[in-house]
Amino acid sequence: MRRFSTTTIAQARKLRFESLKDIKLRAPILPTHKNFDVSPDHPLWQFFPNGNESLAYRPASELDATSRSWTMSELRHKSFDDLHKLWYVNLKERNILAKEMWLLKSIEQVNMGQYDELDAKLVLNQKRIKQVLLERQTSYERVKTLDTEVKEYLEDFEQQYLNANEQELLEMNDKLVRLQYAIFGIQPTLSDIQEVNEDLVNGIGYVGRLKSQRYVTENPDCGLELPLKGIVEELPFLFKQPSEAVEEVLALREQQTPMLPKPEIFEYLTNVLEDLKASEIEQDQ
Amino acid sequence: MKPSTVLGFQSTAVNNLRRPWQTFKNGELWYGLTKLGSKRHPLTTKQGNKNFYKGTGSAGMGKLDKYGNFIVNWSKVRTYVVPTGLNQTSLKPLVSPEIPQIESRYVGYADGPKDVELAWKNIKDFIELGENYDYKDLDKTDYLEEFVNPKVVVDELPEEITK
Amino acid sequence: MAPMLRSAKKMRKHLIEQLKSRKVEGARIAKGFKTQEDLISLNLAPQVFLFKNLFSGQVAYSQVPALHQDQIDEQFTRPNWENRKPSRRDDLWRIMCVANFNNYEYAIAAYQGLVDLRRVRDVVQKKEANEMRYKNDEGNIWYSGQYRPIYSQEAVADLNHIIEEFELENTELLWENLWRKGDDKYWSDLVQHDSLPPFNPKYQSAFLDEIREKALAEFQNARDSEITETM
Amino acid sequence: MSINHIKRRYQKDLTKLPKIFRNRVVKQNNMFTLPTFENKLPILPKEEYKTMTQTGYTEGDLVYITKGEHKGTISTIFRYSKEYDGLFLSDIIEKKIIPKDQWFDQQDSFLVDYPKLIPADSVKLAAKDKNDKGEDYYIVAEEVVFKGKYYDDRYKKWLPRRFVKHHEHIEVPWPNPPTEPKAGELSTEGETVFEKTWEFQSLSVPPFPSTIVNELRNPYSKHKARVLTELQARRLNKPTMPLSKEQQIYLAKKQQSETEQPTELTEEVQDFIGERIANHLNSITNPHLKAHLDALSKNTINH
Repeated sequence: MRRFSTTTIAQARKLRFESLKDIKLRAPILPTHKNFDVSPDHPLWQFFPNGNESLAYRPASELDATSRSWTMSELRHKSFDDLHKLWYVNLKERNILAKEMWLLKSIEQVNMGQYDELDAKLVLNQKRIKQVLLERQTSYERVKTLDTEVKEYLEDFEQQYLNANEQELLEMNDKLVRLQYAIFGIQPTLSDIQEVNEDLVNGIGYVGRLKSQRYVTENPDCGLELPLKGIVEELPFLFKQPSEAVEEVLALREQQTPMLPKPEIFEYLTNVLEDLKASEIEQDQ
Repeated sequence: MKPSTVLGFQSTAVNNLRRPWQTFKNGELWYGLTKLGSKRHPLTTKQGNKNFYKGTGSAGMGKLDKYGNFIVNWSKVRTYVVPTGLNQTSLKPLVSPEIPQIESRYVGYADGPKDVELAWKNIKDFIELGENYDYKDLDKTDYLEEFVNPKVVVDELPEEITK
Repeated sequence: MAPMLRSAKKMRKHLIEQLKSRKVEGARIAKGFKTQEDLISLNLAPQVFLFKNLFSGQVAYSQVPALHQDQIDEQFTRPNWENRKPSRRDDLWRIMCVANFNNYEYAIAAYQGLVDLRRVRDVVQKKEANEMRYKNDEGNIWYSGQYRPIYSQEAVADLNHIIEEFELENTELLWENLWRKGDDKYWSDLVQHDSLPPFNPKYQSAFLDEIREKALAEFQNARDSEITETM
Repeated sequence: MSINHIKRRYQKDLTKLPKIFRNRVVKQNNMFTLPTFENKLPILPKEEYKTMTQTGYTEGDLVYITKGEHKGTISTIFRYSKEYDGLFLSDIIEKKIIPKDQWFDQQDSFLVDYPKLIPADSVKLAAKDKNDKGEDYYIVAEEVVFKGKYYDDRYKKWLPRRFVKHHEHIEVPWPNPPTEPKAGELSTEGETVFEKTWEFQSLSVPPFPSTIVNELRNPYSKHKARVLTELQARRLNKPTMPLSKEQQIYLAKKQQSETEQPTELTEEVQDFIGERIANHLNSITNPHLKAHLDALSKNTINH
């Protein structure tokens, strides 16, 4: 703590320069960065190749001149998450290069060919990443238009499924799970289903019809009259064993639940899926 | 008929050449060093007249209220979605030259990787065979990746592909 | 509406004039040299404020937390192309350092000393001062745009010079950024260093006023405790 | 937009100037410099850069010089300069002057040996072989053709096979690459490169979040096919004006009269026409004309 004294002033002390001519001026005091610390985790260190241990810039001879860009074939194997990461990795490296180039420009270094070349490789990477994603989008949009082919395939599959014997049925069930995802976008586990859309409704209809028909032909005495009536009766077949589902449907028919009108299907499905998810979480606990 | 020789008595060959061009006082051409080449570059912030506002594309993320405080409109603030696990990834911006480059060939698919038939075949393969349906051991095929349309008869393929 | 009284009209005119002069010449409180009595009567603490010009890097000294045109006229007497007379615009003067002194005598001595040293650098020992300055390739003071960092470095050296020359003990320096302080080897035990709390430059004058109030309260506390000690 | 892009925009681009003018600018630029490293070859625009498979040769190949000072010599390619479409050959060297302030370490003369840039059009690919007796001989290819592809482990990629045109039994193999491929600090490791993390599985689930599509395709592109909204269509088409009662009656009448056009001749009209023709024929007195008309009347028109 500082100590003040208002009264005691050393009387002998001079508090004014006597002669300006005799003053010996002091040299300017340069600022220094030693007076403060910078955290090694400071985000701005990401603009340097080796974090807080790097120099201001890499000389051209230390740049990586041998590596090549990613090829399209390699990028086509990568998932969106990987491409997204790769994009950011490229971006960060380009930022480092850009920083170095500005610095070199400010110290009037003209020859920046090697930096340019490395940057061009990274730009090529980014262009290719965009191109790969665009290819995927295009083929996705195109394959969505194949209505007749999909319809034919589904009918074929239905025949195969109904005519399969006991041993084949296991394999067919696996295929059906994949088909749900491939054509209707229904994830194999309940908790992964995020969105209720038309594909989901169609998929539930298809699966319900398929499984119920198979069950009824195997057990003609079960007392279930086909076809199923609406989404309420089809939904149990998606995640339950056919026998359980049939019991549920029969119970529903005893209660004489009316068929759901079309505009209410989406709302009904979202509610039911939420309930199912909640009950699953409860069971886990 | 216009007496063009009379009217044009002042114009020298140089003046005629320079006619549509303004010059600086020292005779340098206004539009640049040459009359040739490109000069239609985008304007910078320092060019244009008093109505020209270029900005940096970064404005408009909020407004000043009557007290001079800036109210940020968060729906206009740019967000950058950084992928999770960016620091843990082993992906690097470039590829080692020691790693062989894959040669991809699309036989019978006119549009290559964008082809509908290929996409539909992939979906069917996925249903029938499960995940990893088109696994190829690239070491054994000398890093050749072939996508052959089953509709194409193998005998009709050009020689270099069968080789 | 009732007609305006003549005296009210006069008052109004006077006020407008004052506002105009505030705009043109700066804070009236900073006008003229302040003696100890002035400082006490104006509720000012024993302080010296060092303002740095963001445009040119020059530094202006003040006894009060504000600047007046007269101070600029006094402190920049020999303008040339390298050391122009700076503008008085408020937004260009950013606080660089606040020096809290032990008592009013010290504060006044420090201010006078700083102004004297400025005069020495600009007029009396111009050549010697210029020799110590960092030059560019053309032999002129190093600059980028209009900015010459040497002036703020000289001001720091002068502040150091004053404190050690007059032995102003119990001085506290509040820096806007500690890196300006320079190496510790230059500073003796007479001084304690600290940094100013972060502030919004838009409200610099209000912030400096708070600093003044705080210093004044501290000073008065110390004086009270001293009085009780002596009694 | 990186500094590179911005920089290039304001750089003087020689390749955009016409050729005659380009030479003049080059000359102007070289006016005050020492004749050290100036090139007489024009700089190519970036689109005209050639790759290894377009030129037909690469670094390490033998070439035969067909024109100029060094005509007839065979030498190996040291470096191919795509900017000038020229070659630096290992044996073709010229002396260049270097000013003293640009001397490198251990240089003691103003003159330095430097590979000469030889334009690509004065060079043909050559190859060395041994005949039956074991003597060396050279082949020079006027042109090169590519046939088939193979995996080259030295280059770590697929390369086309190279043959001499019109003598397609002669294959000229690619030379060894000048340097061994070596990983740098930005190189990804092997397994991560080949790791497969995506395959096409579903036609219902989009391959990536739909918000990204607009970043890949320009939603405001002028080349994009667009659909007009109903409002826009109504604005662009002119409306049908309502008709007054008189106009409606007039139009209805007009339409009716147009529809009531007689299609077949009535009997009265037929009789009238027949009578007129008969009268006319009876009034003919010239026997030749009568005989001619009789002959004509015997010919029936066959449809």
